[in-house]
Amino acid sequence: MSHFSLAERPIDVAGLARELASGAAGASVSFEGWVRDHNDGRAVSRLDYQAYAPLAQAEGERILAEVRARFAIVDARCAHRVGALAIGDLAVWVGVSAAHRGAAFDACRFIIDEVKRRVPIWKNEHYAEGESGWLHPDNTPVE
Amino acid sequence: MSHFSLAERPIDVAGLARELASGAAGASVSFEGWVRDHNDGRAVSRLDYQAYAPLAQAEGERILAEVRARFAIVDARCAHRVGALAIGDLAVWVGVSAAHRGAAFDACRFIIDEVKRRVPIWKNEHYAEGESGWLHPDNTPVE
Amino acid sequence: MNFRVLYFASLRDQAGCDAERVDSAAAEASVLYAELRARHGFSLAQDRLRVAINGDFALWDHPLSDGDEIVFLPPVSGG
Amino acid sequence: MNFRVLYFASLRDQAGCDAERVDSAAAEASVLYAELRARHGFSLAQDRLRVAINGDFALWDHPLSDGDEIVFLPPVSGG
Repeated sequence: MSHFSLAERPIDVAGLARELASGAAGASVSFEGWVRDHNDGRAVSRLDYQAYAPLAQAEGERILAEVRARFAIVDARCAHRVGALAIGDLAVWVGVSAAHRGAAFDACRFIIDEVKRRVPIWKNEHYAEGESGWLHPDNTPVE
Repeated sequence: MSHFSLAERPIDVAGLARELASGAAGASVSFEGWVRDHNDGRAVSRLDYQAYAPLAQAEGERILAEVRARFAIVDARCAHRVGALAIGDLAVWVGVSAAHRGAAFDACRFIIDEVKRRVPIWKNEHYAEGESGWLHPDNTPVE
Repeated sequence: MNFRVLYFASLRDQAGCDAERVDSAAAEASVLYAELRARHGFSLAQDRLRVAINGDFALWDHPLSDGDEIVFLPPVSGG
Repeated sequence: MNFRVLYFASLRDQAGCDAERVDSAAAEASVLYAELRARHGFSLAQDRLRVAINGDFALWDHPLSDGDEIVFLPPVSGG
């Protein structure tokens, strides 16, 4: 079963959450990353995500395998949109189920941190004043 | 607007999540606490939550006010079920929206930790072998 | 004085009721709990409990008034 | 040797294409990037990039083979 997915259409959060449900899991933590209407003081109108899909998929699966080995969790999923997104769209979703909440919080944060740091996906913001720019991991522009 | 709620019926997660959506929020973290099929090595068949409702409501709102003062978040909600629940039922839901993910994770964890520590709600587990017992905050039985 | 006392969790089971009216000369919640513990055989010692008076948390030596609603709160276990 | 090179993000904008076939004698990815940077005017220095060869991350001094698919990866910004 795939634990990480690149989505060209809206992420099926309900479907992913159902995959995580388990009688053994008492806790679930999820993270949603939405397209914000501003970044670094500039008004954002929309954005595009590009991905190097085969490596993004492989690296995403590696992160999800690492998290299952490192934390006492039941299961985890992550999905990341690619393509054109509008303000308020869901860009990335992470869900983790566990017997206890501490591991669920830690594992969820580990996944989103590692995905942002390692998975070859790039965000191109389009600004209200008409420009656009590729961003660094810390959301500052690439010069 | 109420930020904390006691729910006698299934928690309306979609409705609460909609209240958190905002163009200014780039991150949302949510916690779900489900009824597990076991605790402390015993098979659980179902459970009941009792609440001292007026104080639970007031203390829940105080926690939500504290979290908005302490963390750089946009908004937060928490709902807790009372009454009879079955295995797999959603017992508690916490959602936090923020501009950045660090504050969203920290605030969500603060809320569930404080709710479990401070809000006058009691869990009575019914075990598969027919007994039942009131639990401590650490899920060990009250002697 | 007359108090309304509410019970939850193991105190409710041991008292055999959700709530009762209590006539007592207890001037403080700690004295009232000692009286009710003796009457109902509550297993929880006072230092395991918190007390709420008229809907908010209170200190054990808070002076009681006629008509107060008093709740002895066992260790909570929500979530 | 002939390589297939894929471009993403600012490299794609500056190259003006998603991918191209490149004939080069470059024995390592670092040499190939220097050649392509000179040709396309890429603003990102090599130390800002990672490189992937045939679908997985690789070291810059990994020996190239004819037919390799090579991707220069700008700093990522998913999430």
